[in-house]
Order: sequence, then C-alpha cells, then structure tokens
Amino acid sequence: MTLGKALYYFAREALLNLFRSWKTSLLAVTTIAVSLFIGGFFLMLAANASRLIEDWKSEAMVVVYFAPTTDLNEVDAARSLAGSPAWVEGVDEVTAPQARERFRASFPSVATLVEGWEEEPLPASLEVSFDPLLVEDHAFEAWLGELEELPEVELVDDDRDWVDQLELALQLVLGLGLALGAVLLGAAILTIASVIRLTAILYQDEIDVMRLVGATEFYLRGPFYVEGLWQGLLGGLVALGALFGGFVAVQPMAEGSLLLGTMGTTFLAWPQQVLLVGVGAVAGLLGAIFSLRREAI
Amino acid sequence: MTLGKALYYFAREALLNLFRSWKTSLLAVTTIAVSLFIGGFFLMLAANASRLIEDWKSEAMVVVYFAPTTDLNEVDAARSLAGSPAWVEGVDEVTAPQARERFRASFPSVATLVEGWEEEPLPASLEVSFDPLLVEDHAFEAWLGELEELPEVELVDDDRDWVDQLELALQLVLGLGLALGAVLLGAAILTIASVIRLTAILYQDEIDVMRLVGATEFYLRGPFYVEGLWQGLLGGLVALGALFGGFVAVQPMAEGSLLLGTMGTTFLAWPQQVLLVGVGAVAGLLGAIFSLRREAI
Amino acid sequence: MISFFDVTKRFPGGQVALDRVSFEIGAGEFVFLTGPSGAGKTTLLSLILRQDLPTHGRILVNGRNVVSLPRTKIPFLRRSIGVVFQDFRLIPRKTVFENVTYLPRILGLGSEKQRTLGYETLRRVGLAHKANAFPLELSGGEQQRVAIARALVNDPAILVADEPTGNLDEDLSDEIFELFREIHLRGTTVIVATHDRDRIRRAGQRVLVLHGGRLVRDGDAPVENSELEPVLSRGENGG
Amino acid sequence: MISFFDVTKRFPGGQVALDRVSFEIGAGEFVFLTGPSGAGKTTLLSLILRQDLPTHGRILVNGRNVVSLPRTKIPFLRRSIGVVFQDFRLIPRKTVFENVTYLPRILGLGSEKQRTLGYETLRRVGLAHKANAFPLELSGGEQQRVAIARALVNDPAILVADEPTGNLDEDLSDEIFELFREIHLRGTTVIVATHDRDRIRRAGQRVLVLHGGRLVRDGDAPVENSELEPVLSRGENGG
Ligand SMILES: Nc1ncnc2c1ncn2[C@@H]1O[C@H](COP(=O)(O)OP(=O)(O)OP(=O)(O)O)[C@@H](O)[C@H]1O
Ligand SMILES: Nc1ncnc2c1ncn2[C@@H]1O[C@H](COP(=O)(O)OP(=O)(O)OP(=O)(O)O)[C@@H](O)[C@H]1O
Ligand SMILES: [Mg+2]
Ligand SMILES: [Mg+2]
Repeated sequence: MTLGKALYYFAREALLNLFRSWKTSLLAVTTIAVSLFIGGFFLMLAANASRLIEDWKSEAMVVVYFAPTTDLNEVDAARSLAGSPAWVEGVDEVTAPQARERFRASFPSVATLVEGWEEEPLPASLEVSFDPLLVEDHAFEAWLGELEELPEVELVDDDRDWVDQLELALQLVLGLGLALGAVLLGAAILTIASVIRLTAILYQDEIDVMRLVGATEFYLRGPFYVEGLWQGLLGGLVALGALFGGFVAVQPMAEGSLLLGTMGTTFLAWPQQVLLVGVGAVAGLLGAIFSLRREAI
Repeated sequence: MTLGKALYYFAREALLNLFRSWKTSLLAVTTIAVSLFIGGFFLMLAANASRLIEDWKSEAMVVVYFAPTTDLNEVDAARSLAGSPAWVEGVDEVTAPQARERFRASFPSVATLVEGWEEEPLPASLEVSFDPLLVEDHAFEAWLGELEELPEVELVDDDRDWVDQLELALQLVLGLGLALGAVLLGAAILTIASVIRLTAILYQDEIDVMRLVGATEFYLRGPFYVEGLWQGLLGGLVALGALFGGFVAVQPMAEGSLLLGTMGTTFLAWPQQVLLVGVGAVAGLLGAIFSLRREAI
Repeated sequence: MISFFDVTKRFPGGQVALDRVSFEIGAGEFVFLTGPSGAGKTTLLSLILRQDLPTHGRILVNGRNVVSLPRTKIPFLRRSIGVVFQDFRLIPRKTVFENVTYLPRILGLGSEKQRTLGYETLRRVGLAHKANAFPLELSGGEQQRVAIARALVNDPAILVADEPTGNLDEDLSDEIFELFREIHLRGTTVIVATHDRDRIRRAGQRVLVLHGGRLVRDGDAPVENSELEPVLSRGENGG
Repeated sequence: MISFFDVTKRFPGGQVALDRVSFEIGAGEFVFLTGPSGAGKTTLLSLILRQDLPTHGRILVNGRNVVSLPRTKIPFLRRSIGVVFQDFRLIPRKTVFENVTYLPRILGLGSEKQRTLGYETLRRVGLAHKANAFPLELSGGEQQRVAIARALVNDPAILVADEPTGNLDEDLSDEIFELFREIHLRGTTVIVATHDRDRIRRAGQRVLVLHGGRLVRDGDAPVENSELEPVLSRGENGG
C-alpha cells in the first residue's frame, strides 16, 4: 500500500469506528471538550485581563511641576524637551487654577488648604503621557535628569513606580495564568489520555486479533491514532462553540457589571481559536499514541 | 441476605475488582484526582483571596476632621460619641503636626503646600476604625450626622465608598470563583462519569452475565456503586495529598513574591479538606449511578 | 413446564429466527433441540430465559408468562433455570470458584456451604484443581466445563444447555451427559441443544428439530439418519 | 515446514502445558492434533503463531526460528498462516465481510478484488448472505464459519485450525473438512486440532496425540478406539 492509500484507509477506518462506537466516541469528545472549554475560558480571561492592564499602563505619565508663579508662556524649553523622545505620546498643560480645582475635587476633606491664598497655591505643570513599551530605561533616566535641571522646573514626578507595579502585577497575572493554564492543559491531556487508554483497553481484544492475523503495528495503530485525532478535533470544535455560545449569552449581563464589563468584552482572537482546536487535535493524537504504547497493550 | 451482609459483600467485591483491574482503577482514580486537584486549587485561591479582601476591609475608617486650630483637649464630646457605637473597634487621634508630616510623606510633589504657614495648615482628626460586618446602615448614618453636627467638627470623611467598592469586588471575586468552581465541578463530575461510563461499557459483558444468571439489580449494582465510591474516595485523598505537597513545595517561593505571598499563605481548612474528599466520594458514586442507569447497559 | 404458543422472533434487521413455533415440554422431561447452524436454537433458548422478547406469541415457563413478566421478577425466573451458554459467558474478573458460586453467594449462602457446594460441583466436571484459576487461563474445554458447573450448582428446576460439549471429547461428553441424566432423574426438566446426531440417536429421547426457524419435527422415537439429513442440509436456512 | 525441538511451556502460575514436545511436520502435510481437554493443543498452536514464547526449546516455522524472531517480523510470519481460533476471535466492530477481508485490505488489495475474494470465500462456507451482519448478530455456527473463511481467504502456506467444527453439525463439518482437503491438495500444510475421533479414524491421516502436555503418540496409521481411550481419560491431565 502506498502512504496515500494507507492514510485514506486510516481516515476511513477511524471514521467508521467513530460512528460504530458512537457512545464511547461521545464520551471521549465530551471529555476533551470539557477540558478545552476550561482552558479556553482561562485563555479568554487572561487575554482580557492583560489587555486591561495594558490599558492602565498606557495611562502612566511623567508630570513636570514648575516653580510657583512660573508663567506657562515662559516654558518653551521644557515643553520641547518634554515632547522630544520617541516614547512620548502627548504633552498636556495644566495651569495653576486648573491644578487648584483638581485638588479641591480630589481631596474635599482638606479643600481649605488651597483656599485663601493671594497667589495660586499650586504650581502649573506639564503632563507627559508615554508608551511604556518604547521606553529604554537608560535614555529615560537621562531625559528625566535633563528636565529636572531646567531652571523653571521644580520637580519631575515619574509614574514609573506605578508602571513598574503594574508591570509586576501583569507578570504575576500572566505567570499565574500560565501556571494555571499548564496545570489545566496537563489535566486535560491526562484526562484525554485516560479516556483513550480506557478505550484502548476496551478495544484490546480487537487489537490483539488484528495483530494475530498479521497486521503490522503501522496498520494496527494508524486508525486508532486518526480516531484520537478526530475525537480531539471534534472536542476542540465543540469547546469553541460552547465558549462562543457562553460569551454571547453572558455579554448582555457583562455590560451591567464592573468586573465582567472590563474583563469579558472580547472573544478569543483568531489565532487563539485555531490554537484551541489544534490543542484538542494534538491532545487526542497524543492520547492515542500514549495509550497504545506497545507494552500498554 | 441481610442488609449488613449485603453491604459487606458489596465492599468486598468492589475492593477485589479494584485490585484485579488495577489499570482501569488507576485511570479512574487519576481522573478524579486531577479534577479535584484543580477544584481544590481554586478553593484555596478563593479562600486566600477573600481573606485578603477581608483584611483590606477591616482597615476601613471614618475620619473626623476638626476645625483648624481646634485643641485635641477640647474634643471630649466628639471622642466619646465617636467611640460609642458597637461597631467601633478603635479611635486614634492624629494631631495637626502628625497630619502635616503624613501629607509631606504621601505627596512629596506638592509638599510645598504645607510649608511656610504660621499655624498648622492641616486640622487634627480622629481616625475611627470599625467592623464593617457589624454596621447597620441606618444607625451608622445617624451616628455620622450626630458627629457632623458637633461644633468642633468640620468634616466627617466616611470610608464606606471604599468599603462598598471592596464589598463589590469581594462579591465579584466570590461570584467569579463560584461560577468557576461550578464549571470545574461540573467538568469533574462529567469527566468522572465519562470514565465510569467507559468502565461500565468495559464490564457490560460481565454485568450482562450476572443478570442472565439471576442477579437482581440491587446485587448487580451494589459492587459497582461501591467501586465508584472507593475510586472517588481514593481520588479525593490523592488530590488532597498532591495539593498539600504542592503547597509545601511552593511555600518558600511564595515568601519572596508579592502576589503569592499574600495569596498562598494558608492551606485549606479542615472542613474544606473533608469537603474535597467528600466531593470525590460523591462524584465517584454519582458517576457509577449515572453510568449504570438501566437503559445505559 | 415450558410452553411456546405460535412464537415468532424477527430481529431488527428483518431476519426471522423463529417462525410460528409451538410446543410443550412437561415437568421432568428430557428434550433434545437440534437443527442446522442458524436454525434458531440459541434464539429459542434465549426466549425461555427472557433474554429477549418474541415478536409475537406467548411463552409460559413454570406457569409464568415470561412475555408479560415485570422486570423486577425476571431475576427470580432466571434463578430457577441453570444455563450453559454456547459461548460460555464466564466472568473474566472472577476465579473459576467465584464464577461457579456466584448465584449461591448472592442468595446469601454461608461461606462454608458455598465452599462445599462449589468444590463438589467442580469435582463433578473434573475441575476442582482449577478452582483458583481465572477463565482466561483455561483451555476451551475447561471453560465449557466451568459453564456447566455453574449451571448445575444451584440444583435448578430447569436446565438449559446450548451445545454443551462442542469443545469436549467423547469420553468427557459422555460424562457430562451422565450428569445431565442424573439431574434429570432427580426431577429437573432438561433441554439440550446439540449438533451431535449420534448422541441424539443413541439417547432415544424426545427431539425438537428446527429448520430455518420452523419446528419441522417433534417426536420421541429414535431418529433415523435419513430422517435428519434433509432438514440439516445447509444453504436455505432462511437468510 | 514446522518443527518443535524439545519444547516446554510453563505458565506463570506453574502449570506445565507442554512438556518436552518434539515433532516435525513437512511442507504440504495434513496433520490432526488431538488429546483430552487441557492437554495442550491450543497452547501448541499458539506457539506456532508466536502468540506466546516457549519456556524452553526451539520452534522452526517455514525455516524461521520463531523464538528469536524480531518483533517487527512477526506480522509477516502470521500472514503466511491462516488461523481458526477455538474462540473465533472475530472483530465485533467490523462486519462479516470486513472481518474476512481484513488481511487483504491491509495488504493493499484493490477493493474490487477484495469484493470478489471476500464473497467467494464466504460462499464456500455458506455465509454470503450474512456479509453485512456484525458478528454478534450471528449464531455460534455462523461465527465459526466466518472464522474459517478469514483463515482461508489469503490462501495461506499453513492452515491452523483449533476445533473448527465444534459448533457445526455433521454435514457442515464434512463440507468444512472438504474445504481443508482442497486447500491441502493445492499445497497448503494443514494442522487441525479436534476432539472428533470418528473423523480422525475415518481420515486415516497422521495424528499427534497430546496428553497432559506430553506427546504420547505420533503416527499415521488409522487409530483404534482402544488406542485412544486410555490417553483420553480425564482427571490426571497434569493439573
Ligand atoms: N442479534 C441478531 N440480529 C440479527 N440476526 C440474528 C441475531 N441473532 C441471531 N440472528 C440470526 O438468527 C438466526 C438464528 O440464530 P441462532 O443463534 O438461534 O441459531 P442456532 O440454531 O443457535 O445456530 P448454531 O447452531 O450455529 O448456534 C441466524 O441466522 C442468525 O444469523
Ligand atoms: N494463560 C494461562 N495461564 C495458566 N494456565 C494456562 C493458560 N492457558 C492455558 N493454561 C493451562 O494449560 C493447559 C493446556 O491448555 P490448552 O488450552 O493448551 O489445552 P487444550 O488442549 O487446547 O484443551 P481444549 O481441548 O479444552 O481446548 C490447561 O490445563 C490450561 O488450564
Ligand atoms: Mg446457537
Ligand atoms: Mg484448546
């Protein structure tokens, strides 16, 4: 038999077996689907969470406070220096009266602090938003130093503590997600392997007979491998479908809720969808391979 | 046969079968253990997370700001009123100089604001910590009103917005955890049922033969139910053991890490451990019952 | 003891395995059932056991209508019938001894009595030395004898044996049939499906002959070879 | 074609199923293998197939030492041997036709040829009309004939049949043995394990007689009843 013919034979046999023992197939597909559903759920959660953190990170700013009574018309040098690096996305000016109003709004309990002054009590400032991904630590430090040394600048407040904290939080969430994902994937593969192994025990007699009438391992295993592949593929598709169904069903509720509203707003991206189904297929195949090791039969 | 003898017979048969087909037993136990391990992992995470939020919540405070230049020796009325309700856990006094120092430390960029005043720029205050669980909304509002009407009190700052936010976050986390837990438990039961169902297909011939020689459903099913129960119990114990092993292994790493350090510090409580093993046993039993429905054989 | 009234069994695929079969077997009778491969012997026996339902007709066993028997009563019908299945049907996860004493055990017999009964019955089929082996460790003939022991152990009111000596040599077959005769003399109704024409001829018992699902002969005179041959020829067995 | 040199098979439990057995079967021979239940017949045949390894001794099949045959070569040994197993060993998830044509299919035969070959072989055992049935829908005798058809389909160099007519009546058995004789006349080496003394006597072929694992007779003169009887008595078969 040529390889092409053999593959055709495998696919056909596997499909036949899938239908003829639809009960066990259903069980295997269900198990895989459940495992992948959980996996996909976390993938979605992780994707949304990391997007959220990226959003927060993008709000990080450097604030350049001028000395009291500095006129914003006299700070062109600072303005152009602040705007020069590649990572800067925008420079906003905050006048002294604006600063006072903000303070009153933010800290009503101590609002008296900013009242009753002859001059504006708070200095004007520049709010420089930047893309933390483009930042190079070294150049950033140097730039902050230059800004600080300008005569009209009193203080440069750098949000990078905040950014670092977020960075860390993101890494922790991603790490936790990864660890969780690994545990779940391991669990899924173990479960799938268990099921296929049980199926193999179930069909052990069948395999023994094939071996006894002269089937080589290649022809013996082929259909079982492809059967595992089909089951994994089907399981992946079912999981994807269920995930999408759940997403669509929960979406209206999510709009009313704070956490769900920010976390559950996008479905898995295309590559992630392909990944999910692919993992199913590979898991099914691996399960079949794992469960048909020679000594296992 | 008496019921006692029958139960003894079931237990003995089930144990024999467990050993004689140790391969399938191993698979079933593994599957249950994996499912419960995941479940237990989340239980632990949820328990630690909610403990953390409780901690934060317990730090909620009411701050009573006095009018500027008020002397703390003249505020006995406010002090006793602040300390009177049952939910109050403690009343701390913050003098005006302390308030100024705190401000400088917290907002270095606008530290100039509190400098150069003749009198203390910030008022003295009382920080009233309370147990949010004991608070009755109505009485609390009334109490705040009374405090606010005292002549020496300028402003009462109520942290309950913060508490409410935390409350909401806690509810969301718990809700999410519950939903997740439900999904995972469902998955676990489905998987366990799948495995036991496969086992049942595997032993279908055996069951058929027993039926053909005159076994009643009671005697036929008993050993299989108990076998499911044993497997579930074993799976639960294995999961608990693995969880504890993992906990002990991760503990030293956790001390260095922010998130793990706050999240992973306590193992499951006794009742939760019993719950885990109990869920395993019940799941094994349910799986056996589910998989041996009459029409299923 | 066993009566079939106009019994027809048609399988889902359309195969008619039994075609309007009627007969009556009295308590304590010894009856042979024969016919070519695929004639419907096993199907007929499975209906007695309520393993399957007839498509049409009435079946009485021990005075009970097995067709309308409620599910919960089926085990009690079966306990009164000892069966040797054509394909043995031993339980692979149980030892020979456990297979043989399965029914006494679930009936709650004391373990000492189980022991005596089990070994005694195994001795009668010459397998006491294999009591602790598992079925898959036995030869074909040994498995068949375990199946026979299991059918005999409970001293059933009816004994149904489907080709019980197909894997046994003549001497062993003789001994097994001697056992059947013994249990028959103690009052048990015995039905044996077999292809062994010599034995049927020699025994001179009542014979039911099936062919293509129809009952073509029901007599107890010794059967002549010439009489059997036409109905035993293959190729037109109702497929 | 097949040679056993001092072959012993002891099972893990300690049971000695074959005890220093030596014989030689030439290409194109027709040999009966007999002996009481549990004598070691099935065990002997399983060693030829390399289904199991002997505890001691050398086995040559078709010039190859099957004991030292590498794993990857085993399938090719087996493809040259057609086997009828005592317990049939059909694949339950495959139809009768698929069971019979399994080997031709994995050997890459065209589907048209598979069709002709499959139906032709099924016709020879009288089961063409059951080609699309599944094994569990067949009677005992029908299953046995499917097993025979599967063994014959590939025109094997060696045919090994273990109690191939235990579930068949005399006429069918005659036809099956006629088939075996035909394939033997075309050059195939045939080994048949059977309990059927009459047939052995009538055939007048070479007979190997096992008893308690020992080869107690190897001759090709017609066997007298008296000669077989002592070795066929039960009860001391090496347990
Ligand atoms: N489950 C089934 N589905 C379809 N057809 C069946 C089924 N069981 C049996 N048959 C068919 O019914 C007919 C009678 O079968 P049965 O097993 O009763 O024959 P039998 O007399 O016992 O034959 P044998 O002597 O070969 O055992 C056969 O043609 C068989 O193929
Ligand atoms: N896997 C095994 N483990 C232990 N003992 C075994 C095993 N297989 C067979 N035996 C024993 O070896 C002996 C020979 O068995 P074998 O199957 O070869 O007998 P046989 O001649 O084919 O008998 P029959 O005519 O009943 O089929 C028997 O006593 C049997 O119990
Ligand atoms: Mg039959
Ligand atoms: Mg044998």
